[in-house]
This record gives sequence, C-alpha cells and structure tokens, in this order.
Amino acid sequence: MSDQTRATDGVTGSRSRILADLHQVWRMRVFEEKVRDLRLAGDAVGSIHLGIGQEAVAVGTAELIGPDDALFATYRGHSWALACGVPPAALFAEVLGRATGTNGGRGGSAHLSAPAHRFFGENSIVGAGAPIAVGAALAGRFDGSGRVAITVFGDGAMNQGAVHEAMNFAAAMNLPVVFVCENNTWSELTPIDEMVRDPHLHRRAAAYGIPGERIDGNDPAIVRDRLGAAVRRAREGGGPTLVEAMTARLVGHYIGDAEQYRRPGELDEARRLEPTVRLAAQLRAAGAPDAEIERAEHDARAETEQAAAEALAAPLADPATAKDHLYV
Amino acid sequence: MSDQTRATDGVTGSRSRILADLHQVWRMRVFEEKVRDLRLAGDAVGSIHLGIGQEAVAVGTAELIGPDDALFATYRGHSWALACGVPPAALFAEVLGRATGTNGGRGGSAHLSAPAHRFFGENSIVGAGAPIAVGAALAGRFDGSGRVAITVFGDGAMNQGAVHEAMNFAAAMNLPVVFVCENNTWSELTPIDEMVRDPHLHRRAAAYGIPGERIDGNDPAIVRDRLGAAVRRAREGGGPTLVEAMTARLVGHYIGDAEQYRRPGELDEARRLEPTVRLAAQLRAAGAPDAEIERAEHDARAETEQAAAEALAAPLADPATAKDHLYV
Amino acid sequence: MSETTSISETPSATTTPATTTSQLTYGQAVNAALRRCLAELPDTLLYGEDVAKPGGVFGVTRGLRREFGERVFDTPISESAILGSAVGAAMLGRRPIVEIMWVDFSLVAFDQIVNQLANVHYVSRGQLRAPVVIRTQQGSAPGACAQHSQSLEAFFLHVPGLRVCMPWTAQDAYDLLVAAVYSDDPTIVIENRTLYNAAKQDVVLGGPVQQPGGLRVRREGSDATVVTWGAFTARALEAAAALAEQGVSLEVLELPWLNPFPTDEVIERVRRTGRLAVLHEANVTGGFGAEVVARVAGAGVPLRSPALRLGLPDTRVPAAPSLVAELLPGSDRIAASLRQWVLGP
Amino acid sequence: MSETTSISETPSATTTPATTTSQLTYGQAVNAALRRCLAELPDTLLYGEDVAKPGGVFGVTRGLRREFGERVFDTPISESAILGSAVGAAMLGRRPIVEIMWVDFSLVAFDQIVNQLANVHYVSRGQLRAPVVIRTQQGSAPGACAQHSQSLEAFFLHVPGLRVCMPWTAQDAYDLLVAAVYSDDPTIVIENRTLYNAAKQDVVLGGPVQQPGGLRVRREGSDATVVTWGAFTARALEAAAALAEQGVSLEVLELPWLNPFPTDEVIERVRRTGRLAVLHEANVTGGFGAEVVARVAGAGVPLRSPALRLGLPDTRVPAAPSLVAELLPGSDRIAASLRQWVLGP
Ligand SMILES: Cc1ncc(C[n+]2csc(CCOP(=O)(O)OP(=O)(O)O)c2C)c(N)n1
Ligand SMILES: Cc1ncc(C[n+]2csc(CCOP(=O)(O)OP(=O)(O)O)c2C)c(N)n1
Ligand SMILES: [Mg+2]
Ligand SMILES: [Mg+2]
Repeated sequence: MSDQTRATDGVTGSRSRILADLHQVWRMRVFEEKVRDLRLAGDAVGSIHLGIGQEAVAVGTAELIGPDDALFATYRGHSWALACGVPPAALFAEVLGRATGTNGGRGGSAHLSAPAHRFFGENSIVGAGAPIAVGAALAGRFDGSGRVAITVFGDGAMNQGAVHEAMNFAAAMNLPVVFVCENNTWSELTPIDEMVRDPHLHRRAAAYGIPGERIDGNDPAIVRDRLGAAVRRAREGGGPTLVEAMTARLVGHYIGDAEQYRRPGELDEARRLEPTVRLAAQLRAAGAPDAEIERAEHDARAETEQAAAEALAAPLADPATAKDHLYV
Repeated sequence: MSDQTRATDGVTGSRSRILADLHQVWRMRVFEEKVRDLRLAGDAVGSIHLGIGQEAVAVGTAELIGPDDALFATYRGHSWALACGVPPAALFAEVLGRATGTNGGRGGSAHLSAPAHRFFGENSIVGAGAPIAVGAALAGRFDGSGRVAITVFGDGAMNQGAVHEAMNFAAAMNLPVVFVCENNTWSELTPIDEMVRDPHLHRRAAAYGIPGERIDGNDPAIVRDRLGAAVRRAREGGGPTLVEAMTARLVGHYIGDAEQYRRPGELDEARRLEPTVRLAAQLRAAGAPDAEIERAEHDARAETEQAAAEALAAPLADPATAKDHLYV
Repeated sequence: MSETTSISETPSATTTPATTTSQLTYGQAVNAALRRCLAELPDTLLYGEDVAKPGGVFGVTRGLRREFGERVFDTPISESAILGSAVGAAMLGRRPIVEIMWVDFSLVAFDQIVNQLANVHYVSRGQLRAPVVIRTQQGSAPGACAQHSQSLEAFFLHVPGLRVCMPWTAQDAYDLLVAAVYSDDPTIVIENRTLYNAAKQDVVLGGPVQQPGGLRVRREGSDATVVTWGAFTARALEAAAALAEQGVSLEVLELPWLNPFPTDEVIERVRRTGRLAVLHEANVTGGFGAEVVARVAGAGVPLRSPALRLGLPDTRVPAAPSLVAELLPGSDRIAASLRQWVLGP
Repeated sequence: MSETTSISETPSATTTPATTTSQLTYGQAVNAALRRCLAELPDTLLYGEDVAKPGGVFGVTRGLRREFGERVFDTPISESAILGSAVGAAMLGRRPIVEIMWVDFSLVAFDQIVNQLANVHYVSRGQLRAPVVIRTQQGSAPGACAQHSQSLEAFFLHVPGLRVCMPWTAQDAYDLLVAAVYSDDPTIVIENRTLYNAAKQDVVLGGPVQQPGGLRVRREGSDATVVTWGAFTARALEAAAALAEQGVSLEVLELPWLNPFPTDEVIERVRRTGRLAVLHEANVTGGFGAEVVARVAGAGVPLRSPALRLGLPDTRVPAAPSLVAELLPGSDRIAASLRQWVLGP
C-alpha cells in the first residue's frame, strides 16, 4: 500500500461529519449483520455476499452522487444501495423475496436495483456493470443531465475483458465515468496478488490515458475527497478516472464461506483499520463522548431492526405475477 | 512515432542479410499481389485481407521462430504463414478453395492454418488468437519443449477484452508469449487514434507489469533485433512482452476497399518507408548492383507464379469430404 | 432511387404519415429506416464499428453521421462495451441502435445480450426498460470462413425477453427495423449481407409503424406448408415454383418475426395442408426449425407426412464454395427433397 | 467415504482396470473422476477460478492441487483467457480440463467455445485436435438470481463439433467426466450444483473408460415415454412413481449425453409407448426438448397424444423462491400435466 493516499494522522473532518459517517457505516454494517442472521435462520436463502468492512467506500461516495447520476454495483451491493438512499425495508424485503422488495423478489440479494434512487443495480456477472455504466454516462451526453456514472467492482474484476473495454471506451469518448475498484485483495477465495503481476491496479489507468489513484478506502473522508475530485473532473468534461480503494472484507466471500484461504494474521491489521474502529477513534480524538459514539451504532440498530421487521411482515412475492414484465 | 526504435541511418545489417530479407519481403508482396489478381479475376472469392506494406514484421520474425514454437496470426496472415515456411502453393490452393490447400479449402484466406509449419492459424475474430497463443505457451510449460508462442494482432485488437485477458493471464503466469501488435493505424476503416486516448499502445504493457516497446516495423533487421530480445526473454523465463510494430497497410482493408477514409497524403511517407523501398536503398548504400536488387523481386515472382499455377491446376476441394473431421 | 410520390411532411408516430415509394436495395432500405428513426426519435443513437464516418463496412449507414452528427458515432473494436453501453444508455432513456458487424462477433459479448439486456425489464419489475436494437447480419457467402458464416438466430430465440426478426425483402428491411426501433423491447434485427446489394425493389417509406410480429404468405399452396425465414425464403420460393410445374403445390410462409412467433397462424395453415417442412440456413440440430415442428406437433395437428427439416447439416461451415455447396441445400436439392417427401420415392 | 472393496492397482486405459465401490456424493464423484484422469493422463491440466488452492467454490476440486502440483492451478477472472488458453494448450498436445464456475459465465467468452474450440478439428481438416473438457454447472437453486440460474444446454447443442453431457447420478458424474476427458473431442460437462452435496451413492470407481453416448432407462413403462436429463430426472421419476399409483405407466429415459444423441433408441422406445413427453429445466422455446420432439416427429412415429414439452416457461428466472416455484414445474405439477395428457381431462 506504499503509494496510497492514507490518513494516518487522525481526524480528517469535523466531529459532526465524522459522526454522520460513523452512523452511515453502522447502518450498512448492522444491515448486513441482520441479513446474515436472516440467512442463517433460513428466512433468506441462496448465496449472499456481504461487504462488512468495506462500508467506508460507499459512505464516502454517498453525497457525491448527484440527483441525475447513476450508480452501478456488484452482487456485493447492499451498502451501495443504502448509500444511494434505498430504504432498508425495501432492501430487506428484496433479500427475503417479498412483494415489497425493490424488485418484488426478482433480483434477490445479488441482482437488485432501485432506479428511482439512482441505484441502477447490482450485477452478478463480474465486470459486466462497467460497460453498462459507460452507457449511462453516454446517455448523459445527450440528455443534458450532466450525469456522472459511477461503477463499482472488485480487484478481481480488473482482469475481466469487459472492464478493459469499458475503460477504453469511456476514455476514448471522454465520458463522465468514475471507475471505483474496491480492492479487498481477494477474488472469492483467491488473492489478487497471485493473479496479476503488478497488484497496484490503479496503474492500469495509464493504459487508457486516464488518471488513476490508489486511496485508503476505509475512511469516508478520504474517499469523499479523492472520489469527489474524480466526480468533479468527470462532470467538468475531464473524462473518466479509475480509483482503487483499498479495503478489506472482514467476512467470507459469501455467507457460509469457511475462509480457509486467509493468510495468517491477515485480518488483524484490517480490524484495526476498519471504519467503525477508525471513525470511533477519530471521534474520541476529537473529544466526542462515548455516548455519542455509541448512539451512532444504537440508532442504526434500531432503524435496521424496524426495517427488517417491516420486511418480514410483508407478503412473499406473489406467484401470480411471476410472468409479468417479460416484455413491455 | 516519437518513442519508437527506428533505424534512420541506413544500413542495419550485412548486404547478404539485407538481400535475403528483401527476397523474403518480395515473396510475400508478390504472393499477395497474385492473390489480389486471382480475387479480381474471380478465381478466389470472398473477403480477402492483404498485408501489403507490412511484410517486414513477418520477415523480421521468421528466423526467431524456433522448431517447437507456435505462431498465431489474424485474417491478415498470408505473410505470416510464409514466414513460418508454409509452401506458397498450399497457401494459394487454400485461398482458391482447392483440395491441396493447407486446410483443403476449409479455412480459406482468413482462417487457414498449417500446424506442421508452426503456423497455428489465422483467426477471423479480432483478438481471439491472443488467449489461444497463451495456451500454446502454457502447454510448453509442461511438455519440455521450451516453446515460445507468438501472437500477432492489429492496433484495433488492443481494445478487445480477450487481448487484455490474455496479456494479464500470460503476465500473471509468467508465460513465454510475445504479443506482437502490428500497428498500421487503422482498424478497418477507422483510425486508432480516435479509438484510444493514448495511441502509444505499447504503453499498455505496464498495466500488466510486462515490458512493452514500440519499434519501426518496416525494417526486418530492427524487428529481428527487438522481437529477438523479447523471444529470448520469454525463452529464458522472463515472461511475456508486448511489441508494437509501427507499419502501414498500403492497400485497402480488404480487396475492393475504396479507401475513402484515408487522410490526405497519408500514404506518401509510408511509401517511402515501406520495406521494399527501404531495403533496396540500404542495398544500394551498401554497394549492391541494381541487378542483384532486382533479382530479389524477380526470383520471388518466378517462384510465386509457379506456385499459383500449381494451385490453379489442383482440384477443387472434394464435396464428398465436406462432412469429414467434425469429430475425431 | 426513383421516387413515385413526393416526399411527405415529417412523419410522426401518432398521425398516419404520408408515404413515398422508392426503388431501393435492401441495404438502402435499412439506411432509410435508420434515417427515419433518427429523424423521428430524438432519443435514438446509432453506433458501432465503422458505422459513422466510414458509413459502415457494407455502406449501409452511409450519410447518417453527416445528417445526425454526434448521435451517430464510431466505436473501438469492443463488442462488450458497445452492447453494455447500449444497455446502460437505454436504462437512462436513450434508444440505442447498435451494430454488431457479423452475428458471429456477438459471441465475444454474449453476456451483455443474454445476462444483461434480456433481464433489464423483467428483473426490475418494469421499472427499467431496455429499448435497444441490435442490428447484425449473418449467413453464408462464397469464400467466407467458419467464423463469418454462422446463422445463429436459434441462440437469441432461446432467450426470453428478446425480440428477434430477420427481414428478407427490402420492404421488410425497412419496416421491421422501424418497428424494432419504435418497440420498447430489446430487439435483434438479423439482416443478411448477401442481400444488401441485391436488385432494387419498390419500398414504401413512411407509413405507420408496424407492430412486431406476423407472417408473410409468400405463396399459396395445398400439398404442404413450407415455413422459412431470412434469405432462405428465396430458395423456398424457387423450389416451390419448380415443383408447381411438377404438380406439387406448396404454401410458403415467411416468418419475418421469429419472436413474437405466430404460433396459431402457422398451426392453422399446417392443419389445412397437412404437411409441414421447415427450411433454414442454420444448423438443423437445435435450430429453430425444431421449435416450429415441436409447436405443430404439440398442437396435435394431423400430418400426412412426417415433419421435415431442411438446413445446414450438423457441421462447421467451410470456406471453399465447392464444400459449402455440398452442405447448404440449394433450391434444386430443396425441391428434390420436398418432392420426394410429398409424393414419395 | 466408505470403500466396499480395496483400492485397485493404478488403472490404465488399455487393460480392464480393477474397480472399487465407494459411497460418494456427486461432488466427490466428480473429484474422483478428476483425480483418476490427472493420475492416468499426464497431459491433463486442471484449471479455472478458485479450483486449485481453494479446491473450488463448491469444494469439488479439493486436494487435487496438493496431489498433482502445478498441473492444477488457479486463474484470474478471465473466462476468455481460460477458455482460449485451453484451446491453444489442446492444439499443442495438452488435455485441459477447465472450469467455468456457472454456465451463465460462459457467455462472457462464448466466442472461444463456438468460434474457436468447435472449429479446431474440422477447419484444420483433422490436423489439430482440441480435447478440451469444459466443466460447468447450471440450474436453478433457491434464491439465485437471473444471472445464476439459467439452463443453457441448448446453446451448446446447436454447435456442431462439441460434445455435451449432463450427469445426474454420482456414478454418471464420475463416468461421464472420465469419458469426456478421455475423448479427443471438445466436451462440455454440465453438472448441477444442487447435486454436489446431495446424499452419497455407491459409485464404482476405476473400470473401463466409457464411450460418450447412450441413454439410461430409469423406469420402464407403457403409456408414455418421458425423456429428460440432468437434475430434472428426479422430478420425472417422482412424477412417474406418483402416477404409477394412479394407473399411469410411464417410461423414463434419462439422456446423460445429449451429443451424441441416441436418436434411434429414443424413437424406438417412443414407438413402443406411442407417447412422448420431454422434460427439462431450460426454457421451453428453443430448448432441446424441441429437438427431441422434432426428431421423433421427423421419423413419423405415430403418437396417441400430441408430443408434450415441460420446462421453464419463456421468462427470466426470478430470485424469490415463491416466484420460481410458480415457474419451474415441480414433480406434483409435472405429474398432473402428464396425467391429464395421458388420460385426458
Ligand atoms: C464473469 C464471471 N466470472 C466469475 C464469476 C464468479 N465470481 C463471483 S464473485 C467473484 C470474485 C470477484 O472478485 P472481485 O472482483 O475482487 O470482487 P469482490 O467479490 O472481492 O467484491 C467471482 C470469480 C462471476 N460472477 N462472473
Ligand atoms: C470480435 C470482432 N469484431 C469485429 C470484427 C470485424 N473486423 C475485422 S478486421 C477489423 C479491424 C481490425 O483492426 P486491427 O486490429 O487494427 O487489425 P488490422 O485489420 O489493421 O490488421 C474488424 C473490426 C471481427 N472480425 N471480430
Ligand atoms: Mg475482491
Ligand atoms: Mg490495424
């Protein structure tokens, strides 16, 4: 991580700002903890991918997403949906296969979308969201919206042809796209540093003649600052940027993953650097009382429990609608 | 072309060497001129892509290809097949749909192969040959052959996902592959500099952590020298290299192309730099008499005419065999 | 291009627009359809490899860049980016018309068609639309290699959520494309490059936008129903004409749209003749001819002879014309097969 | 894993090797087949995403890296490179076994299968071979999204030059894979992830290598022939068992190999029962069931009831179990459909 932008010296924003970020991180964290519980209890079924530990990237991005912008995520997208403002109850309902889910149960945990909230969806094909995001930016060239498209994918996705094509296409056409690579150093069960010769993935931006930067993805303030610059550049006609946000997935690739592939002590540092710990420390350094810090988590838990209860009370997706909407 | 290796100062090899190169260039040149004639006369049918003007890349590569190596080309592959030693009569026959063709007429001009000559084939899908070549190198890791795989593709192919995946795969596995990008600045009818932000395509090598170099592709000696270094590095375990050979296609993308897309005067410089002109000048500078220079062309024409006549005399591919070899 | 009536006012989709009739090649008819759509629908975009400044490798998109500016543009050789960006642009309100130069090349980016494009509307529960038109062309032409000769409509027809058409006449090249662009469903328009520069035909331009679907009764007949589509329609009609002289009366149905598929009409017509043959250029096994036979069989239509399928036998496509001629049935061989099938040996 | 006989000597392909019988899951049977092939055939390579050190996302390739070293390796998430390199390695004498984790992902690199792999032997006029095995898995499982639920065998079956099998039992998971690896033709082995960890079955390991092809008569019956494959075989058998109690006697044919397809045997058996139903998990339209019906119809087999196809209706696959249950027929609904079809309403 030698060349990444990292705040090592404590506070990176005002106390209220940090507090708000911590609250957002907790909203995502407890949302996913609850999803895990629901999955383990059998209320939710199937393969579910959590981003626990990676929330700061989404939190830092949240307020950069303008009203006409569009965000494209992967199967690991719950936090990104929350960052876009999708109501947690609708997300829970989707994960639970309920009629009130964002997609009425058609998307599930790994393929949900909420376009009214600028969340143009998860994608369960690695890398496939990148060219689609390029198209959203392309549309913006003609609709006068000034849209910036943000597409998020993992380190492993950098080796997928579609991502390469998307970056070159956006670069050649100078489209307003921000490519966010959440580098959690793992592609499922395989480490990225064995799958590339140079694990500094942001350097690939140079191949397309666009700016690339590696940043500390565990601090919302840093993400906001660096991604903010990329979004601004895009909006002002400067074209695409690749931002590699270093982070760590503190849990398995999917719920149930035995994580036997972990390197010894790998997560020790990550646990020290993860956003709830980091932001709490920053708040403490800024003089915040423990009660304030705890409230961020507490409020998030209350909100989340209520949303989950609401979703659990909703009816299952109605079988009678299963064939609707195949064609317009 | 600022950063390419180019010999501007005349002679780059011994007189006999240059003469041999010129002869090889002429063999390819007159082969393709003859193919054009046959196509225009209706003896050959369909879409045919000539590499007239680009021969020096193939000539410079020819002797680098070891007995166990494997070469993978594109639809613009006649010269590459000749460089591998495929007999011109078999190539003509293939283009003409004859039973004696390299593939008995199954490949045609754009998809022919001659594995016994280390020519593992043309490919008519842009970029698709690159990962296949990677596989040939992979095989070499297990069969003790010390094989180097060479894959040739165009500038436009650099924007194809498969090429990206192939380069990363070869880089990550440190496989002995030489990626040769023949940059003739055109992808069919579209200029590469409008399709990428940085037209110095060799710089993309850095994305994969491998060496990349732009060279003058119109002088066999330079190609031999620089590609030779890449082949050597590959053979010695140094992994893949990307070589961008600058050259010019002096003819249309395919036979019949009206070339309305050409930029004014575009080919003037190219005609001065093209290999037959360049090598003849080098020979003259080295004191070769005109007769010697002319003989290179003359011999090639004689050989080629005979090969074409032989192919034309051969029977058409036998319809009774049309269904053979679908399965082993 | 000889116009038989004067050019109408700018047409609109709601009023019935005035029409003109022009003599156009199939390729020119495609061009006219694109021009109309670009003019009438400001949300359309037209892009792909070599389509804009060069006007397309077949010249089909000539002049459109000049006329419509930046809405028509060239792209890198990046089919995943072309198709993916079309999906995204469509989600955000555009109506992209993209070209995949040969249907064979769609396979480098098939994910974007099957896993992405086809899912947009369904998975979003109708919140998103993907009115993308993918124009491509396919089929065998003399000398083309195995990677430039396939007929792949069966792939697209096994993907619910996509619409698929295969125009054969210049008029349909125009009408189907206009219908596809106006449709809010993702649609694959499969043209045929051997038709682009074939003889000019009268083409009615303008006129109301058609709905996807329907069939064309190209010939009436009573001994058997021959169902076909695309460029092979010509072979079916030639065979039918030849057989008419031998006392065999064939009905020839061309299906310009394969999805939606006019199941009831086909079944009804087969019921009347009592025989069904399906003819297509694609490989027989797993070809869409199987679906046509299965629908008719599933409807319990009594048949006087077993259903017949004619097409490319199960092999790759060689380049040499002498080999292709052996594999792809011409109208003579088609006629012989149909004759024996109807009359017995 | 309880072995019922002792392990044999190292088996070889030429002598009839000794066998052992073990209690294995389907996934373990796949693992055993891979182990056998890696041991017997030094030219084999085994690779794909997460297959080596992690032992596969389903644990199916566990232990093989440790046992066979560098011939078993992990790859980047680059399906075009995985498949393309397999084509190239096979041309140069290797026998690659590659994994595409979900069949849906094959679509990002379909070119390498259709335009490359399938052409190698034919276009080179037999000078090159491509003995590649692509192992993948497909099908619907509770909660899986539309991009992880498709059954795409019909795509591969429309590509001449490829062999395709879909093992259902643990024994076939073993035998078919061994046969595929020994075969010199490119072969797609489509497994089913819902079977990997299902109950253990007796599996005979070792033994002679089978030839691709054949069918399994899973149940004898006289009222109708039900043709099926893959995991849906279980539903067909459950339905047949239920209907037996209601006096309807169904013959159930499982086709472990769909290419080569046992046309004559299927036709012969349908001729005997006089009824044909095809059941598969794939979408009905353009599914391989159409091909089965068309072959039987083309043979003029007289049928007592119109041929029936059951499968996924023409829609995408939603994630919610309540929706999938509505779309994918379970054995109850299959039984009801078959009953009405045989007995009338
Ligand atoms: C084209 C494709 N190949 C393989 C997969 C299976 N797969 C799902 S997630 C994943 C790992 C992705 O790693 P990365 O891009 O780093 O994202 P992360 O999961 O770490 O967020 C793989 C290989 C897929 N979904 N799509
Ligand atoms: C995947 C794919 N897309 C498009 C084409 C059509 N096509 C054939 S050649 C070509 C241009 C290739 O340009 P370049 O790579 O520079 O090679 P060159 O022809 O100049 O040698 C294109 C677009 C194709 N054959 N395959
Ligand atoms: Mg990752
Ligand atoms: Mg070029």
